[in-house]
Amino acid sequence: MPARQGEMEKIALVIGVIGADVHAIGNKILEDAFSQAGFKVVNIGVLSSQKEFIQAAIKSKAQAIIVSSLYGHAEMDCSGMRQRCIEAGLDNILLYIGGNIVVGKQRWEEVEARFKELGFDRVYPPGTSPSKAIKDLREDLKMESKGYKNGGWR
Amino acid sequence: MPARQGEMEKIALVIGVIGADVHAIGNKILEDAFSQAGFKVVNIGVLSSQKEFIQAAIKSKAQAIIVSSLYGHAEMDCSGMRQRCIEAGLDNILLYIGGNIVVGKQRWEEVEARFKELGFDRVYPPGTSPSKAIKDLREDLKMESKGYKNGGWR
Amino acid sequence: MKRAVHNKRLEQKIFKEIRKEVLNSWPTGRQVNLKEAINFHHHLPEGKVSPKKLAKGKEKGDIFVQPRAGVALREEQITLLRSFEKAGADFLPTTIDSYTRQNRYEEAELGILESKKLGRSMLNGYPAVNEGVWKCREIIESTKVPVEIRHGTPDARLLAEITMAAGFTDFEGGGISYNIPYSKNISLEESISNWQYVDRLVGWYQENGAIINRESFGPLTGTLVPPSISHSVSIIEALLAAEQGVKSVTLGYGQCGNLVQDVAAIRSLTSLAEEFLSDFGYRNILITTAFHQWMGGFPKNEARASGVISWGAVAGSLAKANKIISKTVHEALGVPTKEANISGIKITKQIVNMLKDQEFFSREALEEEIRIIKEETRCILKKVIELGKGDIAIGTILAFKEGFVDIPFAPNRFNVGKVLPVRDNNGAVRLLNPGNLPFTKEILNFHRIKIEERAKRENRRASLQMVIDDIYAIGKGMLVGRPRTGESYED
Amino acid sequence: MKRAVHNKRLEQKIFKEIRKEVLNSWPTGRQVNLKEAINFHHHLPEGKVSPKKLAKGKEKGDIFVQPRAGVALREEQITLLRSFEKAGADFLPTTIDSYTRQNRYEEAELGILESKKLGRSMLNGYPAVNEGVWKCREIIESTKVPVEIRHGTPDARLLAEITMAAGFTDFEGGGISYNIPYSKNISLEESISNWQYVDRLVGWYQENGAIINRESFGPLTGTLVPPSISHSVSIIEALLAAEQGVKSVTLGYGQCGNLVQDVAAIRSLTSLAEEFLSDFGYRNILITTAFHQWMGGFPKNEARASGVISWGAVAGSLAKANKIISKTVHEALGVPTKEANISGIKITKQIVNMLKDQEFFSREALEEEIRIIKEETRCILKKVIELGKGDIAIGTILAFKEGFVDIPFAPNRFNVGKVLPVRDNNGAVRLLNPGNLPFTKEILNFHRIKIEERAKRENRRASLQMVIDDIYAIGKGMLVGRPRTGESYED
Ligand code: B12
Ligand code: B12
Repeated sequence: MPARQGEMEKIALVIGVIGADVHAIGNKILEDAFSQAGFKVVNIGVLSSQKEFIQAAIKSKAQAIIVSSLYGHAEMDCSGMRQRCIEAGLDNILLYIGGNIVVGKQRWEEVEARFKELGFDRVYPPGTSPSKAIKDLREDLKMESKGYKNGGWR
Repeated sequence: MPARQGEMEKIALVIGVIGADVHAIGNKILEDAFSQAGFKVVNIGVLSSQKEFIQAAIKSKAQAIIVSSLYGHAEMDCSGMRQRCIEAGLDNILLYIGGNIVVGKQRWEEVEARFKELGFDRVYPPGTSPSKAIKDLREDLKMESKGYKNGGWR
Repeated sequence: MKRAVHNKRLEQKIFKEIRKEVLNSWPTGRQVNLKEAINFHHHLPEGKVSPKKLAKGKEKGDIFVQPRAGVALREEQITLLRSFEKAGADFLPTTIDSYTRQNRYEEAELGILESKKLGRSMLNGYPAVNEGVWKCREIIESTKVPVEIRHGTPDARLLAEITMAAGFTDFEGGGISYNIPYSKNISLEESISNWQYVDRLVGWYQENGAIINRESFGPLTGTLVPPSISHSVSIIEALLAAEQGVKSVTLGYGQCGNLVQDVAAIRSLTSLAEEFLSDFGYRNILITTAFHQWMGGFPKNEARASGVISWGAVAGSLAKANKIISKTVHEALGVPTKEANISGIKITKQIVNMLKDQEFFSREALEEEIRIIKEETRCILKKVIELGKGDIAIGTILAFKEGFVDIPFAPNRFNVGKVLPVRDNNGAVRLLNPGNLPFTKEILNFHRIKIEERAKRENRRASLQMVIDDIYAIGKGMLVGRPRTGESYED
Repeated sequence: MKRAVHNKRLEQKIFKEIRKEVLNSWPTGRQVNLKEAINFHHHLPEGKVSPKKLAKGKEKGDIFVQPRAGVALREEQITLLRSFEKAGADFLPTTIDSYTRQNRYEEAELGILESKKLGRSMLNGYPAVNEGVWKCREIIESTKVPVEIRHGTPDARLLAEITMAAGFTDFEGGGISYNIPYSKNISLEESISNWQYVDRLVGWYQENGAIINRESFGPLTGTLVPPSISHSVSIIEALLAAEQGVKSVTLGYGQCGNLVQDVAAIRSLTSLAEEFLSDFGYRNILITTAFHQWMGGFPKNEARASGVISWGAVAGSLAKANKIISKTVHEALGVPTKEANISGIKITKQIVNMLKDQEFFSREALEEEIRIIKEETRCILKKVIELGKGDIAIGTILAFKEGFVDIPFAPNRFNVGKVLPVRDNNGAVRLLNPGNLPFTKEILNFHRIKIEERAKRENRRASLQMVIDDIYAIGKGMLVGRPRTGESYED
């Protein structure tokens, strides 16, 4: 019989806003949402570098890094990130990204492809609800079969 | 020396709104505009048939018929009009049309071509100022060289 | 058949006689089966019955949104309406084409054929009479909210028969508002009498348990119509309808553009209507209001047009109208596409929703404006009643003859057409020439002073040119048509 | 170089010392030649000088419109600005990219290169520092109205040097408004001191006959910031600027969404600023206001977004702000295209023009709201002055430390961040958690009662969930984030 949530150790996530980006509101809401969904959230906040994400992930034994980028520079800010994760020993860590990740309104298929190319496992268009990422995390981390209950968020 | 306007007989125009169309505001303004520009305006008003336009033109010895159509049915309402003018002996009468002459927003080049096809000398897109038609009338009727002064309208 | 017009309920016998004629005037008339129709209405879910939805909304303070739309072909019409519903429209329209409005069904038939042939709508509306009861009913059956027939038909008897039998529960128009702005040679005797038939038909449905709403077309010519004129017309039509047994009326009003005036107009409309309906002893009538976003010339530029639409949504919301009729960004160009219409709905909805919890008005200015509108409307209506010796139908006909009721810019020759409106310095619509409107000295003075204020500010005489400037103004991005300021405006 | 911060005019000697450092921090700094710059400013036509245009507009009661826009490449930036001018923008922007804002010029350089390579702007703004004086000047030379630098830069000294030398006559920001919402680890000591430098530079230009306007960034985090908090910040920045010799200040304010509150906010802002500036003995300062259309999350749907834009234009017009900063229908998606930006300008212009002759406000409600805003702002500012023993710079730093000034949702760690705003039942922004704001009991009570009203109506406790609902609300088509109503909303 699978253990009940609360008795199990929570899965850790690192969240933050990458680069020279200061958009703080969505980040505060994501922290709330992922926490309520039952994750241990390490929020490194705005203006965070790749290095800060990776260090926080190592320290907290996180299984996923959730990058937010609202201001349009994500492509530049994220280049080489997957490589650096591997170099740091985070071989299998999940990399998600969402927000307004490119400059301007662009064809989504192309944007998604570019970020997949950069090594992201999941790429989300503007205004995606946190619940979508929560659902995907549960799937990608096979949480159901490991007995994690669905925390749910709004 | 060319005669001065006022001493010369005014050129007559027939104006009106064709078909089952009741848009009256623009028609009232056109009457005012063409009159101020020095034409003798015979305004047959809204809801006018081809026949009414032609009879008024014959009666007033008009040199041009200015059709307004706002409501979108002009293509149907004007079909055969040039032919009927000729049949009525109005061989050289100018035919202008303006307003919102087709249903919906369509490519202007195509619309213009269709109405030229129907026998109109000039075809105007939505919201054309009366002054444009006045300028064209002066040109098409060679009024300058005949000594008509420019009446002007706003 | 000519009848002398009185404001008396049509006798069943006469109604039936006329009815035969009406139903025989075009083949589809024979499809009408009242018994079947009543049964169909009885089985309509509540949400599809206009008066029921209006009553509920009025109680809750909802502000509903309704677009206008009609195309030649039914499948397209249904696609349109469904997409509006999805976009959030609370009421749906079926706008009728101009041939049908003039009872020129042969031409409408041609329009349908041409449309099919060319693959684009050659008609500016939906030809409901040519389509007939069963095809019209498909519209009702494919939608989930009330659908209203919107048109502009002086003689709408057959249209009413067919569409009500088809299951429509809301029908716009009236003997004045669908004649004077919509025809040239049709007398009020004729149109009022024809609309008494329509109202009687609604009354008949009502008596058989199927309630249908009737809406006056408040905007009239859509062009600088002062509130008291359109209020008078709306209230007359409400009285005429009530006499025939109509129990749910929506009073229409077209935005003038000045916020105080528009809010005052909507707030005064309901209370005036209550006043007159109860004076005449008509009871238990549901009164609601429809606020039309700007009905005059629109800017061609779509961004500017959305500004105008929004401003209408703001005014309608702050006025707390029961329903706002939305325009589209294609207004100045031509019959809108589905997309343009949806964007009109969404702009409106966004604003209605953002404003619904807000109260905002200047008490003094508003009260002054309400007082003026009420007094003017009373002047007109009292005159009408006086002339008709209590009979509002007769009074109306006589009053129009004398220009005591007079609709600016209307094409109909039974309208005196002396009244000339113009905006004052704050953009409220006033009267440059009051014609024969039966106003008191005080009111006439009020208008004069208001217009003088503007003339002074603009350093010119108030004249026809000022009116023309006002007619163009909103299309050029302004409310008040100031003398050319040199602002280089680009579309 | 670290200095103790006082609200004292920077001595010329120290200013010069710092200046060397600043100009040497990036190669383009060496292009700055003050003499040449002053000369260039002297020859600017009046219409291109922001404070002159603002003064004239204020006198005439004009409501100006200004978009935001910045792209990586100069040629494109110029094309953009020219098209805005044609569309009717009265003031132009040059919005700076985020790397430059953080003084990360190497990354900005990379952004320029990438943008050239990929043929699309990879930067979210114009990298003015990397471009340098002469290239920036091309912007001034290709436009006919004043151009303002809009950014979000805690240390904008080099940016100011370069752009003012290039001929820009308007510069947004301040030691608080461009730090607390825009950084994480930068102290107020540092940012205030850096902005004293910027203000001193403006003062220096002023003394040499070249007037430049300074504008505070009123919206702060753009998210439910109550007027008294942003007013306090704007007025502190005005006081700091005045001390350095600035003679023209624009006070910014971001729309909250409730009309009474927004009108009250703009009307109280000027009078409060006059009050405090004159209390401190600063005279002859031109005070104007900038009203930012909704700065929080936007709806993705473009029609809905134009509703939001229009509502901002309405509120700004009725409030009679001197300038409205327009948003675009792409707001929720990404940096707008030229077309989207132009449509934002036109929507706004249409409304401004339609409303400019209209007066409309509820005196009582408005006066109550003005009273509250003024009292709150005075509470905060008096505390600041008290703490600084009359020195507003010192007082500000201490007040932030204690949370007596506290900006909701700001990322900066020198902001206490206890304050939690929420809308009341009419959509006005109130305080769910007032944190340590130094308000009177009466005011705290007022907020509590207002929020209780809403909680009751919604039948739930006022909580963080309510705040979150409000943050999403406008993006979802509402103003007040009501508990989910089941209204099926489709984009
Ligand atoms: C006011 C108005 C009405 C009023 C008219 C009152 C009256 N009796 O006059 C009412 C409300 C009654 C009405 C009814 C209808 N209307 Co209407 N109406 C308008 C509106 C909003 C303004 C028209 C106006 O008065 N403009 C001000 C005047 C000064 O401008 P104007 O009419 O454009 O005229 C000027 C120019 O066009 C030009 N011009 C005109 N003729 C000519 C000729 C020449 C040679 C030249 C050079 C220039 C020229 O000069 C005129 C003076 O400046 C327009 C949309 C708009 N323009 O914003 C729709 C519009 C014309 N209406 C339209 C329609 C379809 C209808 C209806 C069928 C209802 C419906 N389905 O929506 C009915 C038709 C009734 C009928 N049988 O005709 C459509 C036509 C669609 C199309 N062509 O694709 C329009 C474009 C709205 C729309 N986008 O759907 N309408
Ligand atoms: C408020 C705001 C600001 C405030 C931010 C205050 C603060 N410190 O937080 C201020 C005014 C300071 C600001 C500044 C700037 N901003 Co700004 N801002 C906004 C705005 C209007 C709302 C953002 C917001 O708070 N939304 C509410 C929250 C709840 O939603 P959210 O941020 O989108 O976050 C949610 C989702 O994105 C999602 N999400 C986020 N990350 C992830 C990750 C995953 C995995 C998933 C599944 C979901 C997810 O979940 C979040 C919670 O629901 C947006 C436009 C919009 N959205 O309407 C522009 C916007 C983000 N800003 C933008 C820009 C460019 C800037 C500036 C550069 C100025 C400029 N040029 O206009 C500066 C940048 C400063 C900097 N260095 O970063 C652009 C970005 C453009 C682009 N990507 O093409 C936007 C889109 C506006 C625009 N269209 O131009 N901004």
